Amino acid sequence: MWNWIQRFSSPKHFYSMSVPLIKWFAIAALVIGLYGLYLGLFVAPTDYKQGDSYRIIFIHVPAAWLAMFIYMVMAVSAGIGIIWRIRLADMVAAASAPIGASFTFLALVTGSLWGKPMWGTYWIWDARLTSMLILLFLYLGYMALQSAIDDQRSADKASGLLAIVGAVNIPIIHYSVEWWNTLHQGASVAKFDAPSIHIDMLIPLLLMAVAFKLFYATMVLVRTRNESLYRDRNRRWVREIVEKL
Amino acid sequence: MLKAFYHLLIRDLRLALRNRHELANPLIFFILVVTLFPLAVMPTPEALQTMAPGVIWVSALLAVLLSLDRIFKQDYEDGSLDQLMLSPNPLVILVLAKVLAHWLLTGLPLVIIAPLLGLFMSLSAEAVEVLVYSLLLGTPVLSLVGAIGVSLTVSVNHGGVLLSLIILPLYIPILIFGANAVDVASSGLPVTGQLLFLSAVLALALSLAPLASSVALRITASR
Amino acid sequence: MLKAFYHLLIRDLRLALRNRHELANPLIFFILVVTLFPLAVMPTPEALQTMAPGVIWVSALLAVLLSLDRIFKQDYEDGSLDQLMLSPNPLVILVLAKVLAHWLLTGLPLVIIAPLLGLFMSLSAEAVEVLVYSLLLGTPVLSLVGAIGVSLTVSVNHGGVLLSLIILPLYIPILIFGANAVDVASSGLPVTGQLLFLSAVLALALSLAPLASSVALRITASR
Amino acid sequence: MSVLPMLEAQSLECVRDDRLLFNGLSFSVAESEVLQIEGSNGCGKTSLLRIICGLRLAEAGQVLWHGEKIQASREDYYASMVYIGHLPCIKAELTVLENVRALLDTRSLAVTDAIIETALAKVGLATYEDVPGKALSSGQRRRILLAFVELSQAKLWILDEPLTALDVQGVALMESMIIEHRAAGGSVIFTTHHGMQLDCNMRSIQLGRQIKES
Amino acid sequence: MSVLPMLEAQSLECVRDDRLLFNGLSFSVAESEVLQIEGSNGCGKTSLLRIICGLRLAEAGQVLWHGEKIQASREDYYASMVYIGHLPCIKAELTVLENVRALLDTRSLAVTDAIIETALAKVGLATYEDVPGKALSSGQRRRILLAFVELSQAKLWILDEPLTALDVQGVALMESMIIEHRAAGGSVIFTTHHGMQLDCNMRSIQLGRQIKES
Ligand code: HEM
Ligand SMILES: Nc1ncnc2c1ncn2[C@@H]1O[C@H](COP(=O)(O)OP(=O)(O)OP(=O)(O)O)[C@@H](O)[C@H]1O
Ligand SMILES: Nc1ncnc2c1ncn2[C@@H]1O[C@H](COP(=O)(O)OP(=O)(O)OP(=O)(O)O)[C@@H](O)[C@H]1O
Ligand SMILES: [Mg+2]
Ligand SMILES: [Mg+2]
Repeated sequence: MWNWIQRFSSPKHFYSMSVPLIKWFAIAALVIGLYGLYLGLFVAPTDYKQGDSYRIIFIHVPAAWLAMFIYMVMAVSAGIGIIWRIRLADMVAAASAPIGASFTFLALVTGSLWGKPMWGTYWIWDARLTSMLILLFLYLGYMALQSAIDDQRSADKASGLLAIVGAVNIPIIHYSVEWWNTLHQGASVAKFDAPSIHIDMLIPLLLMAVAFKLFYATMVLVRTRNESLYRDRNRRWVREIVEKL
Repeated sequence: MLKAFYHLLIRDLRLALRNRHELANPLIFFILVVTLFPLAVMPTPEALQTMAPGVIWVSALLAVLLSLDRIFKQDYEDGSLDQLMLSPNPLVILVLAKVLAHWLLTGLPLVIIAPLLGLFMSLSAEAVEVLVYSLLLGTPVLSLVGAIGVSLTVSVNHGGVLLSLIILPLYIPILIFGANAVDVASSGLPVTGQLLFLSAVLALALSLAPLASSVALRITASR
Repeated sequence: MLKAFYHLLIRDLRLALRNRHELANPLIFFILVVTLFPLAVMPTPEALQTMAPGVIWVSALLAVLLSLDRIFKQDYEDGSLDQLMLSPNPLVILVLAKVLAHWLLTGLPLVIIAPLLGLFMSLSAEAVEVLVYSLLLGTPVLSLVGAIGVSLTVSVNHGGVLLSLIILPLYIPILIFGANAVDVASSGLPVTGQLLFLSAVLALALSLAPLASSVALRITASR
Repeated sequence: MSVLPMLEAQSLECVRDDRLLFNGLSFSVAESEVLQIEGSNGCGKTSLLRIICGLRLAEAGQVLWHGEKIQASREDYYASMVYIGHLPCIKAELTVLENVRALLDTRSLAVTDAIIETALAKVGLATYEDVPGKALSSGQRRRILLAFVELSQAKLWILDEPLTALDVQGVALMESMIIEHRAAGGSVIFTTHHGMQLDCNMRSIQLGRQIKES
Repeated sequence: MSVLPMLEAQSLECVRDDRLLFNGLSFSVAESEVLQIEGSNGCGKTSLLRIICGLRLAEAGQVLWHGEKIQASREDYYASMVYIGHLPCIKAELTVLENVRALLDTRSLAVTDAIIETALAKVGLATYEDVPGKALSSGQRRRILLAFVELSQAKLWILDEPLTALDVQGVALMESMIIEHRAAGGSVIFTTHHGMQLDCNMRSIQLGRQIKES
């Protein structure tokens, strides 16, 4: 069993095995994403209160969900990398961080853009917004640490440890920020009032969420492949690939 | 093992006591930053009172953050950290000693001086009391979590600001609960919830942070 | 002489560009500290708006303060400062180059990002404009005066907080005028007075600080 | 157990920055043995010593202490070895005596001031007990380390360039210390570029043979 | 002017931490002269060299460059001398080539990459031009300084323990560099504890005679 995991998780094996996965994930992401967008932009009814501006929800919410999802993936694979010393897991974690940061950023930007028509301001110090901002900093911290340490093995383990510590903290952060908000009288001016979701909106929303996850899967595989090529640049299997080119 | 803990603690305290300026410094930084705000914001007395808990807590947090380097950085640079890692004693114990020394040298003085600053910023007596409690529970967590950050960045050149990037997000819950407790207390409401939360976090940090920190040291100090 | 200035400037910029994390860091620290306040103080939107100029200015000041070490400390520790002092070129020129590099790497990014933070803290458009001007005039002074402080403490172990003790009092006038300008602008009044004052201080600092700093270096770097 | 060598390195490999420094390096050190690691600048002596200490992880291979991996028997191993690297480990604020004491404390050795003073006198720092570390010349700093090694009660000394900055008497002192230690059954692994005259049996390993440098 | 010695030290006195290291120390260095400062650890060699460089002020006495106080003729003096101390002056982030260039820039020397590369090859760092400073071993760091000295075009070399961390070839290189420099009319003041074999006339000053050490 152990040997099997070892072999299966070797970068070399992963490199050759991931090609079909990438292809199928990419195609699925594209198809589902396009269909979801179509439903979201053309089929879903116009909101009686917000007009068409609400349609940004089909980007905003999947991006926000994905951002949190990716952090979990990153922390878990960093943990696997540290505990069982599986290099592939470290690579997955390292490859996930920039994607996660991008989606966090996307959620923040789409949220702000949406906030302007909704609340009349781009930003309020609301619990959800704040914890999203903190999530962005957690990602940035991971990436900064990863790039600041020269020795690749130390960089992986150190930033992996940070990801885990961050994961332990996320519930605490979430709880404290949430709680802070309930005591937060001032912000009630701009209440976070979610539109009651109509089924015609819910379906495209869920489709977009699935498409986003598939897109992440595609990206993380591609990035992990690149990582593994780069990190094993001196090993024979990479040299052989390069020679074939 | 207890001896090793004690010796290292004494060594670190002595090192700091030798540089008297260093001893007073987190404190002075704390006071200076607290005074910067009224200068910059020029608030009305009531506004000042509303700001006070937050400002005091943020300043305390920054004072601790700035002095975190003390925990391991110097030791890394002059090679003493190698010797600590080659000690037959468990590294966790040594890390704990260093963290305790750090807290005694930064956190504790802040706790002691805080009432004075609270009075300056016209906090009520109850609020001042809660301020002291919240700092007493919160600053050790700052030192403990900070130690993880320092261990992770110890081999990084100019790691100072990288450290704050890593650490500040982790500090935010403490900040929110600490400042909030004082705020709530100054409106005369009970704050057991907040203080319990802070105690829980302290217990968690106390049990996990030294371990995480010593693992981090073994990873990063390899050169 | 101009060449020496240029080469040193390039060297310092390159050193920072090599550490990408370092480049972004004063900026991130700035943003983080600015965000700490709303979290700690929990202000109403109006209160936030009143606080904003002060908070942004204090955070900028702290970000600069924290990165001051960059100017000479590293060079002192690895011996490069000796080589600079043994340069046939006037030390003042070299100091100026290092200060300029420091400003380009810390002050300027702060100036550029400040409007965004202003929006986060719901400042008005005019206030944001004045914020940018005040930072543009003020941050170079912070770097220049900071250089004096670093030169004086370069040989001190753990000088970080000693440095803030020396420097912060000198920073206070800048802070008051800078924050006040933004504050005044957000109530729609003219701010030429404040900006003129800042320009005058900048001119003064530009002409005196490099000299003071190079004298200080000759004194303290003797080992 | 007695057939096992004290310290054994098994097919160690070290790669730094894409440069293979050594691989398949195996050797062992028994009691009363002195081993010199030789090689030109940058061939990996320091890296090797740090791997042996467990401060660095080798890319492949392992180091055994009495047959057990050092990572698994840290307490045991570290109680019987002492390492001196390129860095002086001196605290600027502590006096010479306190510096030695701080170093000994990491090894949990209870030693009286008098004993430390004797050792300091031996290494030529007799009048310097109360001088703070920052007021020492580079050679004096290194001499503190000699006193530390002398008092460490360690069986295995791992010394990276112990002669750095030492003057002629300092070098002679180091030599006699090694010889005495060996006579008392101790072992030494060391590197140096400046010929050490040791009147005792000594093995040496040449690093960097396999690496071509232009 | 021609009768004046190039560099002259007049009754220098140095006190550190209440210890008188030397006083009334006078000597001069002419062109094509090699001067070794000898003495045991802590006798004040480094302090003396730093005084000569003008990095430290002597308690009494003065240093003259072509008859003028060095503090008064800094530009002149510093254009014709180069100093290497105990510290490596290496920037971790810069490559080897950039490190040499940064050092040369402080002396406002315009040197092409090709020339620097030749010098690097000479000091044994041929394949290391693009390696960052932090990835160097201690000996490789010191070798960068050798390249710097070689390219500095300075008349007077002031070298504090230039052999630190150098391997055997490194030492030989340093020796030949000094001999060549002297043959070209240059002067050298240096300290070392590790016997340097110089096949040329050489004066030496013994420091620390007057200080009793127990
Ligand atoms: C920068 C500003 C914003 C940020 C950072 C942000 C962040 C988030 C996050 C993290 C979620 C996922 C919450 C969860 O599933 O637990 C979310 C969901 C959502 N956001 Fe935003 N948001 C922002 C602005 C807005 C605005 C202006 C609106 C419109 C009023 C909005 C409407 C929604 C809705 C409807 C959801 C889905 C609700 C749910 O799943 O419960 N967001 N947002
Ligand atoms: N920073 C300092 N402050 C006070 N005293 C010092 C300082 N540095 C050195 N000393 C003292 O000055 C004396 C001479 O030091 P110096 O570094 O000049 O010696 P050195 O001859 O270069 O020795 P070494 O051969 O060990 O390099 C020493 O005895 C030391 O105690
Ligand atoms: N921090 C580092 N990161 C990457 N590579 C390094 C690092 N330190 C050293 N190296 C490389 O590893 C090689 C061996 O370094 P090491 O310090 O082990 O050499 P050494 O044999 O001790 O040399 P010296 O005699 O100069 O002390 C060198 O070629 C160097 O380029
Ligand atoms: Mg070495
Ligand atoms: Mg010396």
